Amino acid sequence: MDFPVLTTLIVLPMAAGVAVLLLPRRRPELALPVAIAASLLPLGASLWLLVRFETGVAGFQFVEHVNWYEPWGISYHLGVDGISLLLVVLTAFLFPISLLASTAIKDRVHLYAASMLFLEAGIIGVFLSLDLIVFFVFWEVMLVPMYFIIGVWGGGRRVYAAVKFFLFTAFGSALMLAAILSLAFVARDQLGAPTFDFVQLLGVDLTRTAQFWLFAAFGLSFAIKVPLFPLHTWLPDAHVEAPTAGSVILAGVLLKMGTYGLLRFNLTLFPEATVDLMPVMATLAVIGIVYGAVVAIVQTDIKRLVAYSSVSHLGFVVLGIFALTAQGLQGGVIQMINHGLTTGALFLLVGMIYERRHTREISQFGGLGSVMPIFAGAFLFTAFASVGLPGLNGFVGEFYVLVGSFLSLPVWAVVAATGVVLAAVYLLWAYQRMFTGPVTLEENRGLSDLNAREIVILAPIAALILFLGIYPKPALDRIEPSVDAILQRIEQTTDYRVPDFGSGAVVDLVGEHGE
Amino acid sequence: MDLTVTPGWYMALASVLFVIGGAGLLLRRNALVMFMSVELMLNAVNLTFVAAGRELNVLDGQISVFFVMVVAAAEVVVGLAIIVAVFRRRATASVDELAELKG
Amino acid sequence: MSNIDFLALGPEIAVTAAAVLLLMIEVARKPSARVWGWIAGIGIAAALGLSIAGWVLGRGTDANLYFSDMLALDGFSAFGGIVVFTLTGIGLIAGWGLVTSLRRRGAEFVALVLIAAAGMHLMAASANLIMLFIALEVASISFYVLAGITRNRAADEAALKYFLLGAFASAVFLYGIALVFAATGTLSMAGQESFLGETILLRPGVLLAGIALLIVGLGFKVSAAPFHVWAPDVYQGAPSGVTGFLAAGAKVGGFAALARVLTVPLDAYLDDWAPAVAVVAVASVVVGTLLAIAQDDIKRMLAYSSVAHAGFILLALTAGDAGVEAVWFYVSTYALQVVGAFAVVAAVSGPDTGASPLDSYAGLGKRSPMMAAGLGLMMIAMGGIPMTTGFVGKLGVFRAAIDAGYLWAVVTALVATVAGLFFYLRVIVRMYMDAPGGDAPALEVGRGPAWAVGITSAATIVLGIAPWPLLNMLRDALPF
Amino acid sequence: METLITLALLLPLAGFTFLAFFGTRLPEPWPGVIATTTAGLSFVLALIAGLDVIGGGTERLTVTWFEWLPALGVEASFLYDPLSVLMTLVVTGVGSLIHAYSIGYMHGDERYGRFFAYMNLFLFSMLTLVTGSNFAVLFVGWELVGLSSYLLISFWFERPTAAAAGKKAFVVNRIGDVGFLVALMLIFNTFGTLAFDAVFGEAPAALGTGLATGITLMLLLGAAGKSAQLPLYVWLPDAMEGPTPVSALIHAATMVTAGVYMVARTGILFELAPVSAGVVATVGAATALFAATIAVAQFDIKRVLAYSTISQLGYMFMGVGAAAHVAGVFHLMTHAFFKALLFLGAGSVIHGMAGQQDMRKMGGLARVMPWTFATMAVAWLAISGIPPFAGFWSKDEILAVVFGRGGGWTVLWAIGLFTALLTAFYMTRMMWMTFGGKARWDDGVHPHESPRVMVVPLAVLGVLSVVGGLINTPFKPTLEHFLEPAFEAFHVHLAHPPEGATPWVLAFVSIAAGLIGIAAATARYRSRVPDEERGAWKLLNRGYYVDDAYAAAFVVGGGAAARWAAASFDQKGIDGAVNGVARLTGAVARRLRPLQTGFVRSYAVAVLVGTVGLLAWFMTRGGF
Repeated sequence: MDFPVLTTLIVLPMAAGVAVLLLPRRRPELALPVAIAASLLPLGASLWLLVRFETGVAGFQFVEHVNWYEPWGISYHLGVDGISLLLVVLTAFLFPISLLASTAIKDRVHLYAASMLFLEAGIIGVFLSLDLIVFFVFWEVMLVPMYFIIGVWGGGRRVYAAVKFFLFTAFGSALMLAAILSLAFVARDQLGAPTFDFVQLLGVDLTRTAQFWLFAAFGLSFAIKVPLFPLHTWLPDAHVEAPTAGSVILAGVLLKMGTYGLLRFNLTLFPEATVDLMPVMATLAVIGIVYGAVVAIVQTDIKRLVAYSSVSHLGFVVLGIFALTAQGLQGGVIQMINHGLTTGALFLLVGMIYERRHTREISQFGGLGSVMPIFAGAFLFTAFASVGLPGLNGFVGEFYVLVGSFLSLPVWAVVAATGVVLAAVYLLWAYQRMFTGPVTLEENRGLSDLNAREIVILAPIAALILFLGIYPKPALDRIEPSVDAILQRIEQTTDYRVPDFGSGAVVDLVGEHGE
Repeated sequence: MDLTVTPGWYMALASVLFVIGGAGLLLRRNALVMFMSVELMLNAVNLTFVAAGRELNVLDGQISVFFVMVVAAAEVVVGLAIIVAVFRRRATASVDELAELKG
Repeated sequence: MSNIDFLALGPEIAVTAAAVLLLMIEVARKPSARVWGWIAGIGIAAALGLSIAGWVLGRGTDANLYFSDMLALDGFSAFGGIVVFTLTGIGLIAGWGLVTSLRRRGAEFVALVLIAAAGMHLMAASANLIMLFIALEVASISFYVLAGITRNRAADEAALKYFLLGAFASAVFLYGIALVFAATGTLSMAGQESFLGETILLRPGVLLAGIALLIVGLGFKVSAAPFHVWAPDVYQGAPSGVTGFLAAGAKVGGFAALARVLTVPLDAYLDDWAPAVAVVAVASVVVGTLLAIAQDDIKRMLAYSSVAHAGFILLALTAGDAGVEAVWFYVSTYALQVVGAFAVVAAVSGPDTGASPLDSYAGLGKRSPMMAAGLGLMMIAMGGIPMTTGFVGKLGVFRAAIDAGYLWAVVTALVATVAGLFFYLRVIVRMYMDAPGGDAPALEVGRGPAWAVGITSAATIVLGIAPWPLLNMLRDALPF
Repeated sequence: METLITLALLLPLAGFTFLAFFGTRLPEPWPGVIATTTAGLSFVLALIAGLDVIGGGTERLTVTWFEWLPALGVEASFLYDPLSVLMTLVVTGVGSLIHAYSIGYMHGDERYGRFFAYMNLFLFSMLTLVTGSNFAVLFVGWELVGLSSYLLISFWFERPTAAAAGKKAFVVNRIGDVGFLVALMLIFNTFGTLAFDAVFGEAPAALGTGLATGITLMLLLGAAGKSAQLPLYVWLPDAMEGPTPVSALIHAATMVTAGVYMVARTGILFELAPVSAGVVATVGAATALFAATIAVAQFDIKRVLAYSTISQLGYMFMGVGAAAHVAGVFHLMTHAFFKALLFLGAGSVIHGMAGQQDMRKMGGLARVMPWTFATMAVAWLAISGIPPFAGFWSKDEILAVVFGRGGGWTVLWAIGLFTALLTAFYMTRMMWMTFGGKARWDDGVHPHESPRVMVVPLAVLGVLSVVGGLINTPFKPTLEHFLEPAFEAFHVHLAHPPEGATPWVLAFVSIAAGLIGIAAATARYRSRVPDEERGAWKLLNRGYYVDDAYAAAFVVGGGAAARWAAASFDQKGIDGAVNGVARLTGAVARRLRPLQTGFVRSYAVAVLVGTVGLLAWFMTRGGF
């Protein structure tokens, strides 16, 4: 057996977390540097994975498979494909950065750093698991460190936000667990032995009704995590109350667990239900795009604004996924990465200003552009990436999603396109209120611009934003085969056909794709 | 009219006694009387055992009664001790006075 | 009698002998508490060792019945012994503070614990309904006394309530035994099994009524709704040092008995009792969860939560034989969680006091990181979060119930689990997220609770991540 | 050649990158010099490469850098055909002049380096726009010019109005972009590609009228946003908050003409959708007239020019709508010369007047600023359509083609003609109010001529405004011959002016209109500034209150709706439901608590109830 790099990816941060907890309690200043250094190890491992990953292959690579408890059909089965690869790298990339951005944490730093590292292990585990129970284990266990991060080091209403986050998500997963268990018994009836192995479950035939209910149960859980309208209200609270690093991770990778789940499990395990429910999911996604943006416009708290913008952006991801076209799916996946980078950066920036002024009220700022030019520039750069300016990463995903979803769901795509305007409205208006005009408040006059540490935090993200905007091909090439495989499976198992563009094909704006 | 007293009658009587015992437990406030009701229930069961053993022609029923009686005796010892302890502290044997733990 | 095998009775002999020895030495020499500890420890260790020996010899084999079919030495009873005596040992360590605070009566206390342990193990080992009744009474009567051992107002009230209701439930249970006896003509479970397996009762009414009453009696022991009413008051009133042992012990003994009675003699009537068990299970989960939400004393909260857990475990029994593995896993790991949690309660509120308001946990994360971490872990485990035994236990239970066709019950239970997380999380909120009022001093924690918390935490995590040793073991721990 | 094109594109980008990082540390005038150099070099390189195309050696060059969006078949690739050559030369040529001018104009600004960085970024963006060989790259340029425009409009962001104007420009443009995006989706849906060659090649055979109409109307929405046509023109007047060279380069000469370029580039699609072409022309005519009437009543010199720009862009739309693509692009080019000149002249005036933009406070500047006056006068004649100045030739060709289409187009022609009259009127009004009459300067203002670095570009543009039109006269249509292959390659059929005597008549009519306008304005404004602040003048001055209506509808109305959504619907509705479930659970739990009374006898009742319940269940299973 090859070197178990995937297990290493999960175990490294976990072991690092334990190590941090064991550091002498009298030396709290050690915890964070040790954690940062430790978090570079999984980053290195993920980069190794990225390099060794064989592009152009649809299946899972670096597979590890050990029986966990055979009579129940649970196996420790890990693997990575084009969809999860980038998410893993993104996760490993964002953690050192968020830890580096956590110097404001002074209380119980050990616990904080350990929580972050445990969280990392959990998230990476979610993306790598190919056994539904193992997936569920990571899915659920990562709630605990996140709960602590929000609840202990968060803002004024942190307890409310943390509990809401926890219960909301747990509610979704509860039904998913019932669905997972039911699925295993269907598998037993057909395959002879119960199994939670994703790859084996692909071979199980499900009736249309069964698919519907299982899709609903899985889908609810994932939709809460995404979050899909109208299940999004935990998100603004969690974001606003979480410390900076918590928000970065929450927006950067945690939300992607939901869209990843939809893509990985709902589309492949329940293809018929996917096709049946495609308009429903797309409708919710589009409502989310517009609604999230509209609500974001009038927020007075900059962090809340960015939080609602996530609702809008994740709507694009879901729309892309349920467009069921190659472009839409690729767009959805790359949009996950992009949103992780841009929104992560936005939260970092918000955190930096919060550390200086201890407020996030937009009205408390004004004219910062002349006081903190570098900060203003960084914010504007990120904002434009988020708005979807071509040349920066946000555009690639949005464009793929729009073009891809137009093939199958034209009306939805057109409505979604209006989100492009609204994004510009809420971000640029916020920028206008915070950074332009004269400096209105005395407190803001003496603010210091970004220091070297903060620039080091932002620079790698900015570089990636630019790189993925200009040359996304390396990323897309890795995504493509896996996404195509999903579509092929849907076509093989249902009578759905990916709508083909055709010369002279009249677009039926009513929305019925050509059969 | 057949007036033979079959074991079935004994069992019916036992069930009536059992219910009476249960009703006593529910209706009386005095801990001692309640406990006596429980004893009545146990003895109703004893009657059932004997009747059933007799009907089925196995000795298990009758033997069981001895066990039950021993257990009941042990229960009396501990139960009375607890009741007395409570009585000495609160000067009442009414269980309705004991309602501090609730909710 | 050729089939007498003292190994079957070995653990009981060991702990009972230890109890008797302890009382005699106490009367004669008035030794220090340390001596009680040694005697109890040796007795429990011996019982545990004998249980393990019984496991090695008896697991997996078919009925090994001894003493005229009164006792079984099978994987089920041996495993029950292992759980019960482990639990007793940890429980005593966790509550040792109570022993010392009772002064000379501490010896009584230790002896009662040992005798209760014998009763609990007998509940798992009984192969005859009258034997089971005796076992149950041995355990219960010890429990009544233990609940009231400190003789303060709350403990008195708890003990009396426990006693009156317990006696009532015992009578009901006994009546159930009598009815089953009347219907089958035997008190031997093996006999009943073969009789009911071969005979179709034309008028099963008496038997069915007997089953109903058996379920009531044992449901009372495991505090399933609506027979749970005693639990909150007893948990709260009983001294914290012993509550964990009472709670865990009642669950282990009760479920061992319930599992054996329902799946061995009454297996043929699965279709009749399983729906009833499912309803009781769901009622327990819902009632326990809802009422736990509204509590502000951690012991009451844990009591209601234990009602909910009883419901979860009952769910597995709807699958009959197939669910026993899940029952064992759940009840044994849950017992450890309970003992661990109450060890923290005893450390925070004192082993001899009753009430333990949630507010007194504010800032525990700073006052005693280890106790807070332990209690936090137990809350997370009880909430069913993965990487703890709580999750594996729920997984097994839900698997079994879904397989048996009770998806509706599982879904209800799952939703209740989420609601239940609310109060488990609330404890963590108090410990970590609420600032303690003023400069709360660091909490002095004795070695006993620390060890108890350490052992139970380790077991909860290790068996939560790698449960297969225990699961594999449990496949041999089925009743004959 | 390909390398040259690549370099021409990348030089401004390199300039931007360098200046963005180091611009603030360089002393004046080095950032300006660097930026001007990159712009100038870019022009030279484009010219060399263009000569190859102009010389007929190759009709088109294509440069492909890399595969950008694989699943859409989009490459980062650039097309250098006559149309792009012309656009590139205009952009880099005028751009270089304005860069040079800015060295003087921006003197002393605290963010001097930043300004030139942004200007170079704009150049790069605009070049991407005009050379992109597929819709996606075109869209990249389209958005990036929007970004540059945003950055430059709100360059003086300490002024709240400037910041607001920048945001407004970007947002309004984005509304148009939605149209553009939908068009792209439709195109990809139909053709499976976004490359010009493939799309335009297949379009005549594959595209139905209905679909073509849909695509082109969506493209028009995009174009209307960028080129400030009705109803999306509102951002352009506000965009005058930016530094004047920006107004000249972006909001007059180049960026705003992107819509015209795009319609010309996609000519074949509009040809397949006659309705859309008509709509384009109608929108153009309506905008031309509408904006001209507003320009008549403005007092801010830059706002006059802004509305004038909108109006002139309307002409261009009329032209490309009438399939007179060459005429449209021709007017685009001449307009770039004279309007850039006008703006730079206005900038020179403002510079001289220490920031004063209100024409009522000017007057009599001809004597103090002779060079500025002279060059602006050339531009004034050019825009007024007086031969032989540049504007005459291009505007006249558009009007001639439109007239030649006959039918309803005649109405458009009439509107265009009347607009020409208005144009002459308001430009003359501006010239008189600024340069003629008595000085009405504020105290302490001492107007002076601008430095040489600003005057020289004025002069160059002045020359171009005179002779620029001669490149395409009815007598020698050089430009038409040059551009034709570009349109032929994409199967576009160009519309031509009518033959025979008609053009002559039309030309005289439009010259007459121009002269009438000049005469009327001269009569009214030669000696005084009449009171124009009430009644219809007020209505015109406020632009028919369109801005206020938009503000009421979108900012106030939309804001209220959004606030309702955020506060009531989201917080009270959805989140209220979520919290309601939690609260309900808690309430139920508290209601249940009293059931645990503490009385042992009631506990026994509970046990009894359970027992009876279980017994009842088992009775149903077996009965006695």
